[in-house]
Amino acid sequence: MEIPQAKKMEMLRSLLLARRFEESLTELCKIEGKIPGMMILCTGQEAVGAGVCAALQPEDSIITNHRSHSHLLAKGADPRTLMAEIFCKRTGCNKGKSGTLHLAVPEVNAPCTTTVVGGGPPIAVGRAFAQQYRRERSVTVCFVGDGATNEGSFHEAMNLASLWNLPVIFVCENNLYAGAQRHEEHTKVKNIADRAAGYAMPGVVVDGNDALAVYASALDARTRALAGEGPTLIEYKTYRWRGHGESDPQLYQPKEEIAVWQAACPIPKLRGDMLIQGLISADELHALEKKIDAVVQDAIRFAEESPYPEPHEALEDVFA
Amino acid sequence: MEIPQAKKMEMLRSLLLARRFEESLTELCKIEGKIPGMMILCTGQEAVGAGVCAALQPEDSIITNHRSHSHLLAKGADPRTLMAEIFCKRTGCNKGKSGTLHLAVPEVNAPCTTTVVGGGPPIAVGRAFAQQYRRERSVTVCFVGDGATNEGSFHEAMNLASLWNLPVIFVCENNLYAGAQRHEEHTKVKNIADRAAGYAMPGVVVDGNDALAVYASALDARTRALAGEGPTLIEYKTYRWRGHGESDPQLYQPKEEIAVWQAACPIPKLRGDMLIQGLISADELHALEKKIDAVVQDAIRFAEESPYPEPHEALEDVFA
Amino acid sequence: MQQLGMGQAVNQALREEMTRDPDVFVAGEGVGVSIHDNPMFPTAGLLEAFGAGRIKDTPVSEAAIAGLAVGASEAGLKPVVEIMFNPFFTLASDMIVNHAAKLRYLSGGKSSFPLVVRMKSGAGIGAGCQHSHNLEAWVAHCPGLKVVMPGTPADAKGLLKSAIRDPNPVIFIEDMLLYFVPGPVPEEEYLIPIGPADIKRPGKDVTVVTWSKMLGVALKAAAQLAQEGIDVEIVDLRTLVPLDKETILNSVRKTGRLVVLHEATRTGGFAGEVAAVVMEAAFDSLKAPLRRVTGPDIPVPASPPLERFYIPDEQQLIAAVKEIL
Amino acid sequence: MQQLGMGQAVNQALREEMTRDPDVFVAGEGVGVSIHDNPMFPTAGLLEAFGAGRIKDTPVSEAAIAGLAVGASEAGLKPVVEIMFNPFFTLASDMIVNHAAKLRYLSGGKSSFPLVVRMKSGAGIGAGCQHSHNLEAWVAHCPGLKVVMPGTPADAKGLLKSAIRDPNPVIFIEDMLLYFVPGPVPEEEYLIPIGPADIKRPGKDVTVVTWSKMLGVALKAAAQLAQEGIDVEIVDLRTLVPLDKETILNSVRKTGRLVVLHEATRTGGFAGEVAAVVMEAAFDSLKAPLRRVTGPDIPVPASPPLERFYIPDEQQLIAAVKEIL
Ligand SMILES: Cc1ncc(C[n+]2csc(CCOP(=O)(O)OP(=O)(O)O)c2C)c(N)n1
Ligand SMILES: Cc1ncc(C[n+]2csc(CCOP(=O)(O)OP(=O)(O)O)c2C)c(N)n1
Ligand SMILES: [Mg+2]
Ligand SMILES: [Mg+2]
Repeated sequence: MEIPQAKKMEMLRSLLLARRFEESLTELCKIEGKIPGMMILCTGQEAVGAGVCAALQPEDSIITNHRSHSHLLAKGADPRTLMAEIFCKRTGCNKGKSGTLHLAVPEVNAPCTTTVVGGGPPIAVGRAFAQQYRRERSVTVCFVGDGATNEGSFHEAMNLASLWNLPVIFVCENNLYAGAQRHEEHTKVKNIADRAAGYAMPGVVVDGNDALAVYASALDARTRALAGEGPTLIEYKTYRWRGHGESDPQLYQPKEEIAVWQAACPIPKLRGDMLIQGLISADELHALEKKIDAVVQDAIRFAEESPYPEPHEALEDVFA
Repeated sequence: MEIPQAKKMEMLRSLLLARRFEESLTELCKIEGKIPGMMILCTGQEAVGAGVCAALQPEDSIITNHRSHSHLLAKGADPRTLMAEIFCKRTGCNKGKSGTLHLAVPEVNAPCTTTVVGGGPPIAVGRAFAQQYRRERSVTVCFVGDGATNEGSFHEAMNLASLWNLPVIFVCENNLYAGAQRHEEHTKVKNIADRAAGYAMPGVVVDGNDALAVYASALDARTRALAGEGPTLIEYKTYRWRGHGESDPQLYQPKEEIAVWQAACPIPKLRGDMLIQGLISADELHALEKKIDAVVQDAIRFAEESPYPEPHEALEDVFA
Repeated sequence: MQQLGMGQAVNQALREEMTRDPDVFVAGEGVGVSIHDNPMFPTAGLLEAFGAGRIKDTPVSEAAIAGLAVGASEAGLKPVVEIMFNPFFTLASDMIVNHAAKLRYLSGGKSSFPLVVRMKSGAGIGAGCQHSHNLEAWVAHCPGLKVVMPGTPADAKGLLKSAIRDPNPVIFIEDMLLYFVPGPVPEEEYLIPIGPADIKRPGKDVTVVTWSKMLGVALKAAAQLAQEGIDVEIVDLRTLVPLDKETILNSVRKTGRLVVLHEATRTGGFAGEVAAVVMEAAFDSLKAPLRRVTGPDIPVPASPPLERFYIPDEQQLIAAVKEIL
Repeated sequence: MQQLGMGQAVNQALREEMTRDPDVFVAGEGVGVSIHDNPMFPTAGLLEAFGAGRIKDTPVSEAAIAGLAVGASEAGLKPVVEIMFNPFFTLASDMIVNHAAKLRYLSGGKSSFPLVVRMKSGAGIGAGCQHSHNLEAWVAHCPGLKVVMPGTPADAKGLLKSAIRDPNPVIFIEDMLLYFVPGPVPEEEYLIPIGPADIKRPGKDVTVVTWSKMLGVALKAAAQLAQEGIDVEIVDLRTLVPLDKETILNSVRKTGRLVVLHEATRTGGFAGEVAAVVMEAAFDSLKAPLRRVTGPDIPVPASPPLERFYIPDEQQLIAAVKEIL
């Protein structure tokens, strides 16, 4: 497949933005009291969000999970209000009700994020059903982890999506761990994509650190879905560089394993290709990095300077 | 596989008993007020219970579902107390607390029956775990319908059983319908056995109306399980002659379809084989049928003559 | 006026709302092709009327059914999904409690989930405790859900129509025995707002707060008590969330006496909430202790004499009323 | 005496019972290999001590975890399974509510399910409403389940040991913030029976009924109120089912005044049950209206000022006490 240059640029931008955004969070959450609650990052896995979202149109939807930052940024979420929400501020995209874990950005068709593992698939099925019901030309992507595929809800959603030929793409971001459990400690089958056969659905395994491969496979699945051929399960093999959350000392992740995967970082891969092919010059790259840095710094400043919500605002937004 | 004559006799007996038992129920529940509640029968599917249970030893366990009569009888449950329970009498095996739907017969290692569709598999996994934990040489069979394989609990149980190599046999009795939905209306994949691959578990498809084939496949799975090779999913293709329950007018089941499957009745098949091979004579068969008839009549008499529980007995048996 | 069972009233509400709004659809196990051939059932004939595009038979997958409603509602459709029996709510509960009820709040009010979950409930069907287990107290304890539990066909129809038009998730609980109890239902279109309780019988001596099938028990007991000169006021909650505290309190302020009647098991049942509301806000009006008439703290047994023992009846209510007079 | 957090106390109870009885095993997500490296956590070090045969890390599959307990317990093992956060109880609820709680009854008393489900609960962890949602009122409304919710490390240890030895399913709910609040725990072996409440502070003016983390709030408020000459009696339920009505009633008969304090949301919370019990059986002793101090009817928000607003505190309790004096 010939991937348009603009798409490659979009992916590079997404990769760099997510990485910068989350590296800042790693630092910020070391500062006591700076960011409340848990901090769950996808550092090293950014090519999945970047590649998948590059294959989508604005009218397509995503339903993501606890490890959502790169998905949301790639789908176009505003870094400022995202950061402010992560800081639990009133200016956050969800007024501080969500914090980092359930970021909802309906403006970019990411209408809800669930941190209940396995919560996404049935909801994605519902959204895809609405797209089908209304004959819209759009699809819904559901991001789940490898661990999430052991929840019953995943199974029920796969079956229903396939039965009804719904325009869903189930994206399994297999980062080799679910919490502290390695893939083989929670799932016997080697490729989670193999589960698709049980639903008469195509399942594919793709290098999740190769943004271009991610893009191409997601685009294929989208085309299938729009053609009325139903859902696809794509398993992206990738790796969680950091702990489950930032407070996780990663005692169970071998140092060498981390090193191997860091060597397979998705950023130099795409960047290198683009430099070699002359799609971007070193100067342009530098400018892009600087711009992204400024975006992230601006987002952090915005978040830091924003007020917390007033206590009684907790009472709002329960009912419409 | 050479199937011992005694086993064939056991299966024939199980088939005939279940059929007679349930045919009586069909008649009895036409009599207003005779049998309270729902009446869910497995007429036509008896070879599954007969064949699977013939492959088991007394120390093996079964966990069954709403369509349990033939499983329990084949496992050795006393027809009298079973019938009395179906009549909701105090002498029933569960003192009238269960009625026909959740018959528990721990004496024959059928410790609990659940009518929550999909409820059985996680419990079977627990029982098999206990067998493994204690290094017992026994297995647990879990009977589920085709519809039940779309419950999330089935998926979670399959994954866990496979992961831990538990001695479970998942028996899917595919009778082509889940309630009023035909197989293809609730499940896209043609063979439910294909779902096994998603758990790195063997899945096999077997003629569920051929008691001998059922027996042989169950015995294989039991041998695997005892050898520490883990669970097996066996899909038995069979058919529900009657409605979901006796009150179901079966409007959605084509008459011809029923006729085709009635022609494939498991009883003449086994009976014919045995007659031809001289394993049973016509006279012996007749005597057996008479004996079974007597057993069922006795069970009905026992049930009819038994008292209902006293109202306040409802308060007993909540806590140990 | 037409006489309908509650199932028929629900059926009419569904037909009217589906006709009015193309975004309304119905999904669940056997809501289209069904094992029942009974015009008294709520989804009878809908498939023929609206087609398989809007009447969606689903696999036996309660989490997926509920998730379907969550996702589709946020996208602007108006799902009415069915949970076949109340105990199976457990299987849908993550989607409903952690998602339908909370995702709006988590979004800071940006996303909405205008869905209806219909649940069939109640003892008396002889199927035992895995089919009969009234869990309205569960959903009433989940901020973000509205909870409706009508006691008459007319209320069911008007409330379901409101539920479908409500911008929030509504849990709509139907007692199955009420499908076979006919009652008058207006022919012309009407809505009944979610919230207000209804005084089904005014009286001055004792307030009986109840809902769903137990309304019938209350009415019968009240008729008997009336013959003995005891004048019972029956407050039919109809909606548990939001709870119409004012109507309850005004009634108790008038009568000074409170009995709460529900079919669910006693401990942790919603009668406790009613008791607490009254004890907080109408304490000075109270002339006598509370009485609760409820199912005992047991699973619903299958055998008829046991099941009858489980279900609260007129005699228990009459005894309770007399105890506090 | 040793000072332990509640997680450490739970850990000791697990170690002692596992040592005593080889049929006890522990299962759940991350109960062995864990993302935490914190000795204050309940399952810290168990894998090293008892091995992978008895400390079972499971996939993220709550229904399977609960089903494992149901099936293994009936076969004679003594499972102690963990549900990581209370809201995920929804996913295990069919297995626990429709199976663990009911199957014994359905068997006519023949089969038993001696299992323990440990759930981590409580707001204050900054993770929002999909991780924090106190649902003890749900399990307390399910006949067949015992419900334990300790407020101190010593109670947690003694009660968990009893729970493991109990022949029935026990839901054991631990507030996560209590893992970090040390308290004295006896060195020698002891059991605390499931059932009896504990008067954590005798007093004569007002009865405060509470449990779990809110015990600490009650104790602080009582200390402040004591300085103003107001003498609060604190009844720590410890066990919600079976409920120690006698202790509650005796206290209210003495003080004539009742405040119920819990962290769960108000409507449908277990305070209602306590109110109803008191209003039924100690009405004549009551001198003042009930007050409930509870979480408001909202999902638990993530942002610190909002979450603090959610969690009931001393000032609210003090105000409530003063209102009814
Ligand atoms: C239903 C549920 N169970 C448990 C958890 C706790 N939990 C959060 S993330 C996680 C691991 C998920 O693993 P995976 O799906 O592979 O996603 P990853 O974290 O690797 O991105 C667990 C167990 C949860 N949030 N929800
Ligand atoms: C959780 C749950 N959902 C729905 C039902 C209602 N129900 C009872 S049996 C049944 C169909 C089950 O089909 P299948 O598993 O194929 O078993 P079969 O009846 O064909 O033996 C349904 C939907 C139930 N008992 N439990
Ligand atoms: Mg993972
Ligand atoms: Mg079937």
